[in-house]
Amino acid sequence: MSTEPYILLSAILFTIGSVGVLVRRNAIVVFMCIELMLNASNLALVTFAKANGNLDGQIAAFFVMVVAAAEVVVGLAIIMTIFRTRRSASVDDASLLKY
Amino acid sequence: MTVFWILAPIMVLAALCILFVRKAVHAALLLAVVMMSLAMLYASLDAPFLFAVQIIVYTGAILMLFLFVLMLVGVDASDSVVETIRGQRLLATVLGLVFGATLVIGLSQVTWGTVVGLDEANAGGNVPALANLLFSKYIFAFEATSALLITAAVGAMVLAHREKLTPKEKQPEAAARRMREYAETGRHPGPLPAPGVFARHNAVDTPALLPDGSPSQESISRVLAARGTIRSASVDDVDDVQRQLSATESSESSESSDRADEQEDGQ
Amino acid sequence: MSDFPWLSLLVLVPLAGAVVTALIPAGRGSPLPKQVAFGAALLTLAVAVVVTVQYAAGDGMQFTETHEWIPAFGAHYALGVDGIGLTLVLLTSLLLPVVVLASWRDADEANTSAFFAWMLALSGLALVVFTAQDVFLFYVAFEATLIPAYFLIGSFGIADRATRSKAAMKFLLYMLAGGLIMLASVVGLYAVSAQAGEPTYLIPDLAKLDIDQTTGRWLFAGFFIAFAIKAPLFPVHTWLPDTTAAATPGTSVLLICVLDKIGTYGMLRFCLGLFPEASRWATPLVVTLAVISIIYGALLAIGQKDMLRLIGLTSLSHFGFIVLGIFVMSSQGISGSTFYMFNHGVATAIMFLVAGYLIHRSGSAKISAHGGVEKVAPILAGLFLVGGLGTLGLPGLSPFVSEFLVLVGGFDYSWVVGAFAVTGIVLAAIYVLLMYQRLMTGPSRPATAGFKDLNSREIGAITPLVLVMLLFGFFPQPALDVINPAVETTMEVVGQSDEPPVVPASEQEDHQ
Amino acid sequence: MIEFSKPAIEYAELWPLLLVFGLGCIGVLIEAFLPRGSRHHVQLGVALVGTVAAFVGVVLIGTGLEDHGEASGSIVAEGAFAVDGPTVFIWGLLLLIAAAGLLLFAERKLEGGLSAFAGQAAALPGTEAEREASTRGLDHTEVFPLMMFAVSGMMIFAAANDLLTLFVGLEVLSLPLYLLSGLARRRRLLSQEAALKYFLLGAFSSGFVIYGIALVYGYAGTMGYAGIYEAIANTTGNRAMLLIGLGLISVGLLFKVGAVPFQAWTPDVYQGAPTQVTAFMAAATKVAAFAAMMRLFYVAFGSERWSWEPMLWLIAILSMVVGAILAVAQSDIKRMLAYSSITHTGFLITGLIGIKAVGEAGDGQITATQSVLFYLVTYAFMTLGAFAIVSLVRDSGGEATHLSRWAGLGKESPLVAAAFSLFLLGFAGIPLTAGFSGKWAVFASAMSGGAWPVVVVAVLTSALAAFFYIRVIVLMYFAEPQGPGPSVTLPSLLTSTTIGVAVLATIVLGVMPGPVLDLAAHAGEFIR
Repeated sequence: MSTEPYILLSAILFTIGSVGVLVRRNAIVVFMCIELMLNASNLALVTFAKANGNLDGQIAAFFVMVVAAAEVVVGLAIIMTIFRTRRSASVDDASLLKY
Repeated sequence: MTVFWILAPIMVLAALCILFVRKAVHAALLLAVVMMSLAMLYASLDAPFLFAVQIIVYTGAILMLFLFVLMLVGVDASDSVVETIRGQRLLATVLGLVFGATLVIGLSQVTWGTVVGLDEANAGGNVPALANLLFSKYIFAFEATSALLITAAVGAMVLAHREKLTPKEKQPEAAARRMREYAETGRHPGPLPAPGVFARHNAVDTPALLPDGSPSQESISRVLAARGTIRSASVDDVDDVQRQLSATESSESSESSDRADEQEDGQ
Repeated sequence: MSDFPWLSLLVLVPLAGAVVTALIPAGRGSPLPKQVAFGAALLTLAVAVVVTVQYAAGDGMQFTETHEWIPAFGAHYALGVDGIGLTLVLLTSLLLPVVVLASWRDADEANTSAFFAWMLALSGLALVVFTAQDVFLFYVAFEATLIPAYFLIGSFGIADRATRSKAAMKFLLYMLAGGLIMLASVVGLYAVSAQAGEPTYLIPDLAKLDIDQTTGRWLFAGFFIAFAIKAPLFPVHTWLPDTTAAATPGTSVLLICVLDKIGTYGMLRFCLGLFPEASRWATPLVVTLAVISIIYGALLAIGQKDMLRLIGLTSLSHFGFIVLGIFVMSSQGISGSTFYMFNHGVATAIMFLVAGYLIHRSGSAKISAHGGVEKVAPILAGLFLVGGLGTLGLPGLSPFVSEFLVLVGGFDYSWVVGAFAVTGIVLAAIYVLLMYQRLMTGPSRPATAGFKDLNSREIGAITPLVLVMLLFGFFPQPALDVINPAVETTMEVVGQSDEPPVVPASEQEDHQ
Repeated sequence: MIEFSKPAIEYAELWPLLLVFGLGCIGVLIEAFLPRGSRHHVQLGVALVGTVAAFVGVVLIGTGLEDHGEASGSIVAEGAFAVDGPTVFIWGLLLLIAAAGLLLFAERKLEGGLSAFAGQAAALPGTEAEREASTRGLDHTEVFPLMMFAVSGMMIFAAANDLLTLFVGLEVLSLPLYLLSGLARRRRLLSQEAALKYFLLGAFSSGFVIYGIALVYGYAGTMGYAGIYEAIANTTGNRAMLLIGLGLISVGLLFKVGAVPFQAWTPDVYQGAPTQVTAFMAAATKVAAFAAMMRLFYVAFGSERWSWEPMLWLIAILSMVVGAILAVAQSDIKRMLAYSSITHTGFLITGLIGIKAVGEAGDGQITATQSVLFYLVTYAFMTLGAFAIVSLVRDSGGEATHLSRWAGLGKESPLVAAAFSLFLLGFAGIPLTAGFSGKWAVFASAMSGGAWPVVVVAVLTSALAAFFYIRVIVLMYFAEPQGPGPSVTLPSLLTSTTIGVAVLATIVLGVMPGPVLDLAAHAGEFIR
């Protein structure tokens, strides 16, 4: 196995995720794109774990999953609250705060 | 590597589609594709434990939570096409492409050392080896994640759980209240009228017509009204229907369908 | 000379007086805060006199006190005076009771105790500045003077509220900008001294440092810009007329006659004392700016319609003289400048305060609104004339002596500079006499008809100043005896680093 | 089969951290088992006593650190934490801020017997249910355990000695803050939006952090800082991966401290969050994040200094300039303070790029670590005090944060106006306030490190920044109040104590900064 294709794949996924955060307007989809970024990082971590020959990378990926789970709960709770208040989950609708 | 070359294009394609699909549900399903593929990649990278966790935690729990919230929010909550900051999307895309190009070019210039492989580290089995690390070297980080989980639980409770401050209204109280309201404000005490029963469209998105021919706004769901997917119905429709009926008697059915189309356009 | 910390006492008296005054509840026009403030001011003057009496001319830095303050910054609480510092200390402590007495009724409509407390605080901090022997202490006090000055301009004054707060803002921003630029240099000094060993801010230690040429010039620039704004010098003077027009005359006296001396004092003490090489390097530019200030200030003054603006702008011209005297770097020039600082303070204070009396009576600062004051208030007109004559440098009054010395230094430096500077005197005669003529002579205007002449308090406030001016006009020697030795020391610092001094250095510069 | 060896946990060094963590857990249990009426007092009491105990513990640990010459302390918990001088200093500071924050959180006099947090966050704004919750005097006492979790996260973040612990610490500190931002009692829409923005951008930035961590791990083969340092020092060859990783981690950390160009969330969140939360968050997050940043840059990437230093030069300059320019245009006091905090981030980074180690500096010269630690102290107290005062100025609609409502405050309440002026003067860096000493320290450190262009920019921005601070003072003292003037609600002892302490600290640190500076110098360097 060679490392490079895996890392490039993770880089591409990470980029797509970050572009998605910037272009999508729906808060839930934005959040999904963030999850995509985390997943891309996990791929890199697991690949590097194999390349470096130690399991620290896999542990880190495991931690990212735990963190993501907690983040999702908090994040979706916040999004739900906003939605219930404003009946919309679009990021731009939340625009009482301006520059 | 075969697994990789099969999965990689699928993943990139699915990820790209997340950027373009209109509906959030579709995005979630595409994300599921990426995550499942990732799980398989983990398996091929000597990480069987993560393979399982990825499927159980990510695809099983996190994604389900996403779908759950999407259902609560409304399945067709879609993006608005209107940009609030002009050129923001274009700028973001350009920035993202530049960033991605830097990342990819930078990483592809790296000279990769030999892959050590995990045969030695995984000698006693992947799961015991991970457990060994987790409960020795990373024990503190592991403990600290408990704070995260507690926070998440407390947070969800705070934001979503509503305590009952008043005793639940039972049927007798409800009836009494309705009558009282009727006496005070004249609000109709009975159930709301059903939608669309009098019109041609026996459907929930069409208001019922009152005896005088005007549509009853109370007969339709508020949610549908908010989404703007209500068909209108008016007194004229009744006349139309009558005319239509008499016309059907005289002429053939083809004409009548034409007229129905026209009528639809007119609305 | 005893070990008693006289200078600390000198500084402490007005500051403590400020705190006490501020704590007195301010009834409208209640006399208690004024009396306390006046008492503190007199006490300050008394301490200053004691210091002067004990001062031994020619013994260098005296009454020194040094205590560690912030070891990590190399900052010390270090005080001390030499002839130059003592002159300014005397000026400050002389003007403080005069201003308190002259401004007796100025704050009756506002928070009286705050007004006098800020005045005392301002003077106390100015005294710290003039006696500081540590750059950090100097800087802290230098910046801290802004707060009382800001509130004095913004909260009290003869202009309306909006104009005042705008003037206060302008003043503060100019000063802060200058101060912050200086901060960069102060921090730079720290870096230089830290590289040479122990970081320190004591002036004697810093003077010994061997600062390399480029660094020295940058640091010099930082200090000089700040002092030029404070002084004020030609391109950065615009805050001056706005401020004097908006503030009460008493405030203006403290600002122009005391606080602005920090600028010229700083040039003398820090620019020349710490960066002699860079000072010589910058001399042509500074002298040019000084000459422009002299002429430009005088010309602007002639055209003014508001008497407070006019008096403010005369100071621009005078500060030009002072800076010129400092940067020609001859002993006459520097002695003259030091003495000039004192005399300008006294003469301008008379003008400001008497103009204040006039405005208090007529209710307008416009020159055109007045006329024929001579007839109704001869004492007022007379005092104003004395102050004006002092300002224009009439022989027999002390400003003449210092102006003469500066001009001698100017001519020594270059006859062109001297010639331009002399025109400043001619212009001074024009603006003073023209203003006197328009204000005091001629037929009475409605605004000036029938108001009373000065009362005894008002006269009492001005008299000491007139006496001092006359005294040093005829007997300048005691003052010069105090100043000259200190000037010699400064001259040594400037001249010592390379011989022969001026010409080769500037030529070398030209080649670079 | 690998033998499992029991991990060595040095409880003697870690117990304050564990105590704070335990306080959070106890708080949750109190929520579960105590009747509503007594929760508020019990929560406050437990948290406050625990925080003070933890502070005492930190002091004790600080006095007993192992001495290793320039640095002192030891690496504990299997390499997860470094308990050294700076760590102890930051822990102490964080616990002080936490105590002040607790006092602010517990304030109930301003809203007439209710706290500043929503009565029922789940009840929709403007509904009967919300009013019902208000009239019954409900409030969310969960904020106390949430805050304790945030504090423990900050302590982890500041002491983390490997990348994984750093990441977990970052999340532990962030999640509670996201929640706290959304719990305001008044202006709940703004508050919820602030929470959403903070959350989305925070999660976005932590995505960058973890990807950066992955790349650095790929380069160095280890997560530990010491290992990374050695890997960088020992390997030559293409460093693209390391540099990209370093850049991405920096993005996340710079986001947390609100440096330009990652500052977009700051004004919104500072404005929308309950003012008490803003006070705590603005002070504590910055402290923790700068501690983490310094450790990461100095310890892990210390041998790569030439590559991150120019980046930080640029970001310092941008933060100062952009923060100051945008602050001038603000009309809301909380937004203005938010932009000013961006400027202060720039000043802090200026200190961070200063002279590196005690060894390089002359005897008794100020080092970068010392200057940043000291600045953090001054900044934390001034920020706490300023926001605490913002929470006092109110009208019928809650806090009156629009600048025009502050006109004439000097007459209405001279004491509050004077205290606020003091903090503003401190922010502006006028001598004899803490802000001046702090500014001086970071400038001196940067100047000694040769970063004079940054210092010059910093000085010029200070002048610009002074403008908008002074403008508020002008408004309070020299402007006529418009309409019915602002009113200052008399706070209870809790908020007054916080403000009093902040005022005292601002003056003492301005006049006599020596002891704290010495303490910061005594903290020494980061242990490797």
